[in-house]
Amino acid sequence: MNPVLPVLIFALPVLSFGITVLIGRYFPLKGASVGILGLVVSFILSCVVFYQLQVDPTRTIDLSVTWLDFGEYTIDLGILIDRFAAVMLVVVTLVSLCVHIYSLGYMKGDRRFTTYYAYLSLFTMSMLGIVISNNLFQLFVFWELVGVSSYLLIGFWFERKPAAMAGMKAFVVCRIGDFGFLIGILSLFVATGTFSFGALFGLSQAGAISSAVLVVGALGIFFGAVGKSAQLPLYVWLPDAMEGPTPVSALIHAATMVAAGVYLVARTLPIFSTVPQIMEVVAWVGGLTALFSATIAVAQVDIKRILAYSTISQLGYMMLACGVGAGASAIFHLSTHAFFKALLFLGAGSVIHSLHTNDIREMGGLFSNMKTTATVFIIGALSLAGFPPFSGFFSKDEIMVSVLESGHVWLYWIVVFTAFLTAFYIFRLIFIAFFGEQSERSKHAEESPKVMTVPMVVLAVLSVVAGWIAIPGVGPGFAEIGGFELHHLHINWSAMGTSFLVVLMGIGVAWAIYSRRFVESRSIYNTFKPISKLLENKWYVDEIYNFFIVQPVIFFSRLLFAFDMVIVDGAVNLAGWLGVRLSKFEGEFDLAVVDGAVNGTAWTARTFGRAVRRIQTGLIQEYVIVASVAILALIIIGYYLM
Amino acid sequence: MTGLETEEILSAIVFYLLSGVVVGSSILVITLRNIFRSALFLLLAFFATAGLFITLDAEFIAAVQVLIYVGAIGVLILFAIMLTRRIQDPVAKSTTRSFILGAFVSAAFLFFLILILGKIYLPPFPETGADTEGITKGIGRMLLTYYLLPFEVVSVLLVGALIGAVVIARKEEARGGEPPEVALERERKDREITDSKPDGNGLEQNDRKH
Amino acid sequence: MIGSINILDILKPELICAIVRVTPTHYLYVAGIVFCIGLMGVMIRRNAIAILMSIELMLNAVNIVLIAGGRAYGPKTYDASSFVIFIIAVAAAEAIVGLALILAAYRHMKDINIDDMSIMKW
Amino acid sequence: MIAGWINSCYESIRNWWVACGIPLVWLDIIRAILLGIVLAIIVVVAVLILTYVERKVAGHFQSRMGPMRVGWHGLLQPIADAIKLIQKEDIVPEKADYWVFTLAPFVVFVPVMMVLVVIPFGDHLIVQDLNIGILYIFAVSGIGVVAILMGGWASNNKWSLLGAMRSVSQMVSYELPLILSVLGVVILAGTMSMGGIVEAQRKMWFIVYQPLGFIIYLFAATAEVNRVPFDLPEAEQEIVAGYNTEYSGMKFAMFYLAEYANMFIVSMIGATLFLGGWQGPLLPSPVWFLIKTGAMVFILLWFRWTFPRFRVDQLMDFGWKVLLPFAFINLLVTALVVII
Repeated sequence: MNPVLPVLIFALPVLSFGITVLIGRYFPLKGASVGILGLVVSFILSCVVFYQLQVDPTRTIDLSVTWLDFGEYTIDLGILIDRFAAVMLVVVTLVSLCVHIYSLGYMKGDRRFTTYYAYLSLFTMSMLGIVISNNLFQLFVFWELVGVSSYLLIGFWFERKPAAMAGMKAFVVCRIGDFGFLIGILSLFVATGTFSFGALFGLSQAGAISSAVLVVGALGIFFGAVGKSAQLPLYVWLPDAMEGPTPVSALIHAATMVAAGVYLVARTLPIFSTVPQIMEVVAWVGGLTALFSATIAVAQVDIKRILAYSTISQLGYMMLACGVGAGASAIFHLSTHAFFKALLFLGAGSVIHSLHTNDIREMGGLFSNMKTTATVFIIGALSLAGFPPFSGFFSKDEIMVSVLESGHVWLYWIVVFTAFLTAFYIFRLIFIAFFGEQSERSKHAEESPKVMTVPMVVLAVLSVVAGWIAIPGVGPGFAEIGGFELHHLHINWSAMGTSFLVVLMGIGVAWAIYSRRFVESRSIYNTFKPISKLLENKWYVDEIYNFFIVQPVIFFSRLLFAFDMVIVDGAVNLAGWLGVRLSKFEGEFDLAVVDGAVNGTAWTARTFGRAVRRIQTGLIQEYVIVASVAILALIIIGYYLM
Repeated sequence: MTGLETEEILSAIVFYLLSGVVVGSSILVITLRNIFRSALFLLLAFFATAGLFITLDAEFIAAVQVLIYVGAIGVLILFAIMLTRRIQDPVAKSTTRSFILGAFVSAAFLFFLILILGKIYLPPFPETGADTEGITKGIGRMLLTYYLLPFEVVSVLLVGALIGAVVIARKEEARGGEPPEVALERERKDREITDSKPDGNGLEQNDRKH
Repeated sequence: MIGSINILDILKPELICAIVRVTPTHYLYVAGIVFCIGLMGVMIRRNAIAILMSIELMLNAVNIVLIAGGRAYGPKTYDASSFVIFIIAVAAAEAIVGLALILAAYRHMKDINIDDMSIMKW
Repeated sequence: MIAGWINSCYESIRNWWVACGIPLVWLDIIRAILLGIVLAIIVVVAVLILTYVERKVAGHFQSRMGPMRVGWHGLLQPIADAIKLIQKEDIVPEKADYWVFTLAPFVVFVPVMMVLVVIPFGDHLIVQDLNIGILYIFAVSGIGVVAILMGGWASNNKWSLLGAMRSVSQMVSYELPLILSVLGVVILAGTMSMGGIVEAQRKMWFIVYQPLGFIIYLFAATAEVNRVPFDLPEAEQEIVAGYNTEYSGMKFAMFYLAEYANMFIVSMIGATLFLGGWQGPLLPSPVWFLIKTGAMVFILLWFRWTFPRFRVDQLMDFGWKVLLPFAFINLLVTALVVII
């Protein structure tokens, strides 16, 4: 395959970022057209790359050019395009394209419309950069760029304090993870002298790296992934990131950026697989995150927050899949999740755009007024819940089977329970928001413009069909994505049955409580008051962090401040007082002795200078002559030494 | 004349002819009082140098030499002369005060340069001519691989020079949009003021005007 | 070669051969002469443009040296040619900026006499 | 066919020469001189015909007959004109710079003759197929600019000087798009040699791959030779006759000749680069070349009687803000396509 294609895929968003930032105003649609056009081409090229690799998996590209040469070490820039990356290219460009188009409607009339599109291009570019990198260093660069653009986009409406704070929170929390990531990368680099994936995989598989380094490296990389993919315990930034524009949430905080962590772990799975303990950690962190955030999602009332916690939960699934060694399942779920979660967010955005509220209690009966949005939302929800034959069913099933077959029974039951919770909370949302009585606001709800609904419909179709490629005989199968065997292509009927049953149960319970109202939800709330309170307040995690981390830091800072005020300032003041006294004395001395000396010096310098300044005539040619004479002298010396 | 082929004599004739033109017109460049004519001789020197390059099998460089030196730099110099001189400007004196000193120093320079060149040994030209097919290709490959960084730096330099030249040479119309006559008048006054202003640093006014 | 030679030696065939058979050193002499002429021009001319032209002559001399050397050390190396390209580019940049400066000075002083441009002292 | 005949003649002379024991170098020198004379004759004849054609075409564009008196349908008109020009008094203005003034008309002819060396007139009918052909053409054509400056300066006349400066700034500005438009062809052909470029068009003319390049070339070439609508340097109403205001007689004839020769040359280059050079079926190759050159010349004449003249600022705007960006785009796209 021609390496120009993937480079072009990456270069087009770079170009559109540059154009939009500099002269975007002058283009049609205030600059949006540049980004959209670039992405359309990128998307088509991605499809070409994907197709070519699907037809002939041996046409993988792995190219490097030396960027910095330190003699002993070299740092390379390079691209690595295999099936694995190709899937991501298609997913990223497609979702990004949908969001670009959708934003035309959603962001219409915004003051910084052009800037918004520039940020989107920047983000797309960095995400694609992550995907095509063939070494950890380059990946880290783009990783940070993703962080920056995420910060910019979350805080896009920075006039609102929560948005600005959320941007900062996301940035700082991610930095904590990135710190670990950096340690991991550097420890691997110090041990091996290379950043390249290929070389690192080879060395680690061959056992050429000591296990201590591998543990530190893998743990570090995983820590970075935890930060970016919002896993326990660094997930706290993601719900707050919902302060950004909703299409951004769809793009960054559902489909692509948060998936970067999963992509990273899946990409570096050959390193992880050499240290089973770390794999165990990854699996448990993923599983617990899935369960934990699903429980929180059950008790939320903000539509975007529900989706945010759901995202964390699904990311937990993916991480879990990585942890049990099923990288392909993780990527499969990542892709399907990208589609249906982006769809759900865009749907939520459509609702918010129309109702101007995030609170699901103020919605109700939206179905009659917003038929398209409601339909696609339900499709997304079914997919998220894992209802056959929607895409989520297949990908989630793959993960469940992987977990079951890897022998983690506890984790399996956690996953099953989470699946139940997932179905429950998402259908709770649907029954409250879209069915039942119409609320005041819902009565005036209007369907969003075409420019917003069309991308949703596209994503809806994909949410339905994207999973079918896993059905044996239907699609090409995800069997060998990235060289990971999806070793259980057979259908595990018992697992499938369990998950289906659980999903049905979840939907049923939600239906019973929120649609038929067999049981009043308020009474459940009161019965399990402590638990409900706990869930409603998100397990008080923010408060715990606040108490154990933020408050001590603030306290310590205050302490230092006080120290500063009393002791340091006192010392400074004392020194000042002493200085003044001393100066007074010195002043006397100065006038008499020093001035005399200075004047003497000045007099000497002036007399001398008067004599010397005649050399500086200001005539260039005399300077040239002097310089030439000097060179001539050198030449003569050289001649007689030669 | 033992051991000399006709080709050798001919190439010697060509060489001496071209270098005679180069050296002769260089001398004229620096001695002629009429600046326009000395610029024309400069172009002739460049052109003859291109001829020397061809005798050295560097056709590409020769073409570039003519293209850039004669076609661009030369024309630029002629332009500058046209903008700063009139044809009948009296040429009172074309040399500086330090004429004799300068001439002496450069003559000494030449003397020692020739002494040193007499000591330098360079291998005679290899028989096989340069592979004329590949010289353009070779230079191109060299510029875009081994010398890529200098190449980029030079392009940045050119852009910088271009912008700098525009900034320096453009008329100062930004000053409140006054018409040129007024601007000239004001400038003249400014200069008078500066000229007549005492130095202010307490040092006596000395050899400003020679 | 310039050293002490009997004037009659010039008639010897070996010497004639040595002068007629063109070697790289011949080119170096030409370049050296042109360089010194340029240097002299820089030192003695009053007109700023003439000085600029003299500088171009010096650069040109350097180009001759490079090309001759490159030819002498083998046809397969293009370093010398690449250098000459760079020199030409730099010379072009220098000419642009130099002439722009001269024009600006001319506008300011109504003359481009280097002797008069001596206000940049002490 | 023709080339074969010429070559066989040359071979026989050469054999005889070698038999006589005279070094071959002298033959080469004689050959070069002869070729120069032939080329000069070609130029003069071509220009004579061109002046006639121009006047005829102009006449017919304006529903006139054009020259009719001298010879059949005025065929001898150019010769009469030439005789008139030669007979005129050769005036050198008193305050002019005599040597520069006299030399300028000869210098203006240098590039004309030098460019002809690398033009492929037909199959193997090329004096010297340099492998840097196009670069060589652009390099030597820069000398023409110097000649114009010489003429304008030496006349010691403000109209001449202004005309020369206008003319030169125009030519320098349009040289960039001209070279850039041709670079597309160079990229496609993979060589700068004129013969090689003609060879590369054996399958398809480059005008098909480079339509934008061709259009840019056409505009820039028109400006290079100072033809309408880019004939500002000679705008009679504004600056009399430009740099050759003070010239008369033979010297004027030289400028005039060079101007038409240049027009002919850009047409030949255009025909070589974009229209497949001498290639064509049935007819002998020089005839095809003449036909294509004639077509280019006709387009230039057509321009003259179709477009009004540009204003100076419009001219510069058009060159720098329209032609140059498009030339860059053309070059970029060509390079990308060739790489992919």
